Amino acid sequence: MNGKSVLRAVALTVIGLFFLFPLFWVVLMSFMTNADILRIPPSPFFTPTLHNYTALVSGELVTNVGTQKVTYMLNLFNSTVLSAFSVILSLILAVPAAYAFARYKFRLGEDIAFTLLSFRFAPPLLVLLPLLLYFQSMGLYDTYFGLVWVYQLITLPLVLWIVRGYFEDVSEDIELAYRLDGHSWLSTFLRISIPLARPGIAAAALLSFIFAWNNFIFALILGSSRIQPVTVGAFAFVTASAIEFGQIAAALVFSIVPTLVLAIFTQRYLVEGLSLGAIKG
Amino acid sequence: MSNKITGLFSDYVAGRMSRRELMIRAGQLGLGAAASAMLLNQAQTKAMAANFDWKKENGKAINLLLNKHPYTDSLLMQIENFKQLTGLKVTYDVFPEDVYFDKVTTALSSKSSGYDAFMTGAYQTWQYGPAGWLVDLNEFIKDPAATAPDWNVGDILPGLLHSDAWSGVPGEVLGGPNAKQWALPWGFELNSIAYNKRMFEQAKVDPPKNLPDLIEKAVKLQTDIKGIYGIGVRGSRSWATIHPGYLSGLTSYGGSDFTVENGQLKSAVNSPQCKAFTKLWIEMIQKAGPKNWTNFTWYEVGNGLGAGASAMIFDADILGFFQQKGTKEAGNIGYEGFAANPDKKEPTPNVWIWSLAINAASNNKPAAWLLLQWAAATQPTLFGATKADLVDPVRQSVWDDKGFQDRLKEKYAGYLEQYTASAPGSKIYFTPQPLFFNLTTEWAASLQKMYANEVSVDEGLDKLAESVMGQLRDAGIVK
Amino acid sequence: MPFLEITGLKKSFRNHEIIRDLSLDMERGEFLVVFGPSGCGKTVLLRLIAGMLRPDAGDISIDGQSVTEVNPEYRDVGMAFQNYALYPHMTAFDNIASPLRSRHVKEAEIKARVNETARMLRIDHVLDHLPKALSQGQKQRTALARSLVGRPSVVLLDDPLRNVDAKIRYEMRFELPRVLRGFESTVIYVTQDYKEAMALGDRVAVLVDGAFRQIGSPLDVYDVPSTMRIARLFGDPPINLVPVHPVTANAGIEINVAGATVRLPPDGADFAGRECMFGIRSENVAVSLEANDGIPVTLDAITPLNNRVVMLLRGAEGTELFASCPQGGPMDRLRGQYQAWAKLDLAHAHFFDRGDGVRI
Amino acid sequence: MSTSGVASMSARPVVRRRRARMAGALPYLLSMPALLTCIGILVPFGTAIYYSLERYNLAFPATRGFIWFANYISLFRDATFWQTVAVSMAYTVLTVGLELLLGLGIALLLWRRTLVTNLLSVTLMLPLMVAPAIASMMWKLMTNADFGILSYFVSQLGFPNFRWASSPHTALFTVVLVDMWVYTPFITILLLAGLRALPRQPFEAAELDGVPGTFVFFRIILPMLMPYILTAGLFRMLDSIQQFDIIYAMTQGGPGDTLMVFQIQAYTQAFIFTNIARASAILMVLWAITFVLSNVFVKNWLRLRERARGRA
Repeated sequence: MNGKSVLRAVALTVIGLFFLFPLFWVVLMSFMTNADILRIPPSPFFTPTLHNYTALVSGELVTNVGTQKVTYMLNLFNSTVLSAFSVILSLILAVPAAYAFARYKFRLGEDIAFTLLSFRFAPPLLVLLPLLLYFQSMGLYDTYFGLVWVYQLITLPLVLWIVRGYFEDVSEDIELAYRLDGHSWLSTFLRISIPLARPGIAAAALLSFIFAWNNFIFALILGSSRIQPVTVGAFAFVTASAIEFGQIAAALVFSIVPTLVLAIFTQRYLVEGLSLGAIKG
Repeated sequence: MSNKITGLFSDYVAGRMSRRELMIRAGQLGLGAAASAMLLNQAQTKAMAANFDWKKENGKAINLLLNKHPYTDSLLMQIENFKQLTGLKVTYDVFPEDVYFDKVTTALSSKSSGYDAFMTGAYQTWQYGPAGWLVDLNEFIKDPAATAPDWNVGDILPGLLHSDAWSGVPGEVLGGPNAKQWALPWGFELNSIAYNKRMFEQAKVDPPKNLPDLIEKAVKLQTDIKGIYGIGVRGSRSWATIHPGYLSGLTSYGGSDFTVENGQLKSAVNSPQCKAFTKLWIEMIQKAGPKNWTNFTWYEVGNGLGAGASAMIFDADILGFFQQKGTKEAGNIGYEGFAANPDKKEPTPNVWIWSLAINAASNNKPAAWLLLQWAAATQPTLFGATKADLVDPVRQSVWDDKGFQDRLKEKYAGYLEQYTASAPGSKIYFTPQPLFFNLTTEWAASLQKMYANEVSVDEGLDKLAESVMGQLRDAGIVK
Repeated sequence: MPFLEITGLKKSFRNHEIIRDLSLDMERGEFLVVFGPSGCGKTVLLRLIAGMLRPDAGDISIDGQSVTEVNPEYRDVGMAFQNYALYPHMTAFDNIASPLRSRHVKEAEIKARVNETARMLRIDHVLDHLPKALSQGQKQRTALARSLVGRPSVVLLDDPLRNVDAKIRYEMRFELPRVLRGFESTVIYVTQDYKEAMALGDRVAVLVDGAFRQIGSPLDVYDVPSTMRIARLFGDPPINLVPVHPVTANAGIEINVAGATVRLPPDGADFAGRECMFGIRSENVAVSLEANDGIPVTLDAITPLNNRVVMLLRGAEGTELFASCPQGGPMDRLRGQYQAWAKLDLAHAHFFDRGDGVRI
Repeated sequence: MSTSGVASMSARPVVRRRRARMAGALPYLLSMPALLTCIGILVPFGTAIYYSLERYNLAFPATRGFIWFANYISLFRDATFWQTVAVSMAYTVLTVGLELLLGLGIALLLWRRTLVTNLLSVTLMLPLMVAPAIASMMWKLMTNADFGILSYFVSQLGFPNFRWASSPHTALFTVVLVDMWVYTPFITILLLAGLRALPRQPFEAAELDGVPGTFVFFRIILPMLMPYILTAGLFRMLDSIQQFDIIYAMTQGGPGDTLMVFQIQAYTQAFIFTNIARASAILMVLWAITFVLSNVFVKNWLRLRERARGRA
C-alpha cells in the first residue's frame, strides 16, 4: 500500500465517521428509553428495547402521562404516496421538456427553461397563504392531488435541469442513426434517448423523491392531519409532557427505509448507466 | 349485566348510594377502578342531560383543531360521552405543538369554515380577536337557552376567565367592562419553582425564598454537586422565553411591559425596576444557568429537571408536574411557590392558559359552544384532573375535590401547597396589545445579547423600549 | 433520369454559409466519392441528404420523388457514421437488425439477413457482444452492416475508415466495393484521404467551401485538376506550384522556373503576360546528376515514399521543387547534397490563374 | 450472397411520406405541459406581490390598504434587515462553497468503482434522506451541553465550554456543519454521476490509484465536470439561501440576531407577528436576489455546455 492509498483510506474513514456516526447514534437511541437517552454523560451501554418501534407500528404510545395515539404509519403512507406520485408526474412532464431544451435551440427555449427553474426559487412561505385561499376555493384543500401538484415546484425543476444535462451528453448521431433505420421520432426518443439518459433520470428521480419526502410546510398548511407526511408525524413526539427522543429516533429510522430502498434500486442504474453515459458525437 | 352496572352508577349519581358502597358493589361486579371510573363518568355525563337540552344540535357535525397535548388526550378520552350526550358528530385534527399555531393562524386567516372550534392560548387571542376570527363567547355564556343552568361560570377561576377577555383596545385592562370573551379557559399553567429534593438535601439547602437567595443557592448547588447547573429557565429566541419565570419575577419586582397614561401605551421595559430585575436575572443565568441557555425551550428546561441535569427550574408548575413520572428523577421533584422580590411575600405568577375558542367563520357555532361548554364543565374537568393530566384545572370546585387533592398528595407532594400559595396572585400580567409577540420575541433576543455581554442590560432595554414604541407608532396604536 | 438528384442546395448557420448552391446527379447503383478537406461541409451535406437538417434552398429528390420535405425515417437512406454511432445498450445483432425491425420484418428473416450481412463483413462471431466489447474494426463493420442490411436506395458512408487502423483500412479498400456491389445501393462515400478517393470511386466529387468544384473520374481529377486548390489536395508529395510570368519571346512563350528559363511547347495556349501559377507533379520532374541539361538545382534531400523516391530540389532564388522516380534507380542510395539538373515534362504541366486559381 | 434477399428488397415499395407539419412546433409541444403545470403557481405569486405593496397585518384588518413601496422602503431603512441579508449571504456562500469542495473530494475518492466505494456511495447518501427538520432535532440533542454525545466528545477533547449553536461565536459554524452533514451528499451524488459519465480512457492512468494527479484534475477533469458542478451548486444555492428548517430547529434565529436569515425573518413576521405585508416584501427581496444569482449560474452553465459541444 503506497502513501497515496493510505491517505485515501484515512480520508474515507474520516468522511465515513462524519456522515455516519450521527446516524449510528440515532439508531442506538431508537433502542433506548428516554431515560437512557437523557443520561449524563451519554453512554452507548444500555439494555435495548423495541418499545419505540412497537409503539410506532401498533400506534399505541405509552408515556409517563398515559397512552397516546400514534398515526406515524399513516404519515409514512402519506409521505410515500405524495413523494412517489410527485416524482412520477415530474418525470412525465419534465423529461420531454428537458429533451426539448437539450436538443432543439428554439425561440424562447432558454427563457422557458429558466422560468421553469425560477419556480424552484419562489419561497414556499411567499405563496402559502394565497395558495391556501385558492386551494380552498378550488376544492383542492386536503387532497393528495392538490399536494402532488404543489410538490411539482420542488421536484420538477430538479428533474428538468439534471436530466437536461444528460440529454445534452447523448450523441445526436446515435439518434439520427436510429431515425435513418426507419424509426419514428417517438420510438427514437423512447428506445434511444431515454435509455441513454437513464443514469441522469435515475439520479434526478432519486433526488427529487428525497426533496419531496423532506418537505412538510406544504402538507401542513394545505392539508388536514389525515394527509400529513412523516416530517410532521415526527413532531408529534414532541409534546408538552416530554420529547420522546426514542420515538423520534425510531421514526427517523423508519422514514429512511423507503428512500434507502429507492436509492439501492437506482444505484444499479447509476453504476450501469454511467459507464455508457456521455457518448459524445 | 351491563344494565345492572349502568343502573348501579346512575343510582349513585342520583345520590341513592354512597361512593364507598358503589365501589364495593362495583368490585363485586368485577369492575376495576379504572373501568368503574369510566362508567361513573358516563353516568354523570348522562346526569348532566337532566336539566338542559344538550341534544338541541343533534345530528350536526363539528370539526376541531387541537394541539398534541395531555389536555387534548383528556378531552379525547371522554369524547364518546360528549357524542352520546349531544348526538353531534365530532371529528378532530391533532397537530404537533411545534407547528400547531402555524396551522391555526393560516386556517383562521383563510376564513374557512373547516374548523368550528380550536385550542388557543390567551396571548394568541390578542391577534385573533381583533382580526375578527373569534366569537365573543358572552353571547352564549350569558344566554340561558345556550348554557346549562348548573354550568356555573362563577366556578371558573375569575383571574383566568378575565385573562381570556379583552376589549381589543390596546392597554385596556383584561376582563374590563366592555371586554369580549374571546376564549374559554380549559387548563392552565402558573409559574413557580420545581426543584430536585435529592440535590437540595445533598447540598443542604432549602427551597429559595427570593431571587437573590435563589442565585446564591443555585451557585452553591452546582458547586457542591458535580456536573449539574443550578437553575433552568427558558432562553430561546422566542416570545415563550418571556412569559414564564421572567415576567413573573419582573412583576414581583414591580416592573411591567407597559404603563398606560391617559389611554396611551408607554413602554416600561426600561423602567428602573425592570432594569434592576433583569440585571439579577442575567446574573442568575450567567452564574448558575445552563451552558446552552439560548437554546433552552420548554423541553430543555423540563428534560434538565427530569434527567437530573438541573437542581431547579423556574417555569410552569405543570412542567415540574410532568417530570415526576417516567423520568430519572421521578419522585424527587418538589414544588414551591416563588416571590422573586425579597420585599414581597405573595407570589405573582404570570400564567399560560390553554383555552378553547370558536372560529368566527364556523357554520355550527351553537354546536361548537356545546363542546366548549362541556369541555370546561365541572364533571369532564374533574375527570381530566383525576384520571388524565388536565392539570392545572380551571375550576375551583375541582381544586376542592377530595379525589383530586388525594391524587396530588399521593404522587406530587408539595404541588397543592405550591398552587395554593401561587393561585391568588396568578393571572396574565402582560398588557394586552396586538404587538405582544413582536415585543416579547425582541425582548428574548435582547436578553440573549445581554447574556452574551454584547450589550449592557441598561442599553439593551433602552433600545428595546425605543424599538417597541416605534412599532406601536407604525401600527398606529400610539400617536 | 438521375436516381439521386440534388439541385441548388443551400444551408447556412448563423448567417455563415456552409453549403452554397450545391448540385449533384447520381445514377442508380453508382459509387460516388465525395472528397474534401475537413470543414468543407461534408457532414452538413450528409445530414441534409439524410434529412436531419432542412435546406434553406434547393431540392433533393430520390428516384424521381422530392424528399426535401420527408422525415429521415421515410427517406430510405442508410448511413454509416465516422464515429459509428452504435447503440451502446444493444448487442451488435440488435444494432444491425434495427433497420429491419422498424419495418416489422419477421424475426426469422431478420435473423437470416443479419447473419448474412454479418458473415459478409466477417463479424458474425461477435453478434452477441455489446459495442463496448467490440474492436474498432468490428465497430466499424457493425456500423457498415447496419447501414446496408436494409438495402436502402441510398447509402451514405461518412469517412467510415477514418478511425480504424492502417491494416483494416487497407483491407477495406478492397473489400468495400465488393460488398457494396452486392447490395446494388447508390453510395455516397465521404473521405478526406485522396488515396481512398482514387482507390474507391467510380466518380470523385471534390467538395471545397460548400460546393463541388470538380466532378469526374479519379484520374481526371488527378491529371486535370480544375483548380489550383484541387491540384494541391490530390497527390503526395504535393504538386509543385511556382508563380510564373510568361513572356512572349522569340516566337514562343517562355517562363522562368527556379531561375532558369523554360520554353513552352508551341501548342501551349496563349497566356503571355498573365500572372499565373505553374504546376507540375513530382513524377513529371526528371533529375539527372551528370548531363548538363535542364534547370540547375541542388539536390537537398531524398526520402523513399511507397515504391518511389522523392527528392527535394532547390533552385536559384531558393525555389523548392519535389521530384520523384521509381525505386531501383541510381538515386536510391544517395545521401547529402549534390549538384543536379531537373527536367520538366511540360506535357503534364498545369497553369492556373494566380487570382482565382482556376485552370487555364 | 443470396439473390432472394435482393428480390425481396426491390419488391418492397418505397413509400416516402411527407414530413409532419408540426416539426417546428415539437419543442414547444414537449415543454408546454411542464410549463402549464407550474404556471398555476404564478397566480398566488402575483397575489403575494400585491400583499407586499399593502399595509397588511392580519391583526389590524382595519388598517389594511395599498401603500406602494412603503414596505420596501422601511425594510431598506431597517438595520436588522441588512443584518439578515448579510447573514443569509454568509450562510449561502459558506455552505455552498464548503459542500462543493467536500462533495467534489468525496466524489473523486469514490470515483474508482470498488466494493467499498459502491457501498459508501449509497450509505453516504443517508443523511440526505433524513428530513432536515428532524435531523436538526437530533443534532440539537447531540450538541446539548448535558446529554449530547458530541458535546461529550468535544469536552473529552478538552473543550468543556464549547457552546455549539448557543453561542453567537459558534452558532453559524454549528448550523453550517449540520447543513454540510445533510446536503453534501446531494453534491456528491451529482458529481459522482458526472465523474463516472466522463469518457474513461484519458484517466485510466490517473485512476490506477483512484486519485488523479493535479494536472489531470485541473486541466481535464475539472473543466469537463464544470456543468455538473454548476447544476449542483445552483440547486444548493437555491435551497441554502432559503434555509429554514435547520436554523429554526437549532436556534430559532438566535442567539440575538446572529442567524436571522431571510426565511426565519419572514416566517417570524408572517406566522408570529401576522404581518403578511412585511413578510411578503422580505421574501420578494429574497426572490429577486435568488433570481439574479441563479441567472449567473445558468448563463455560465449554458456557456460551458456550448464549449463542451464544440469539443465534442
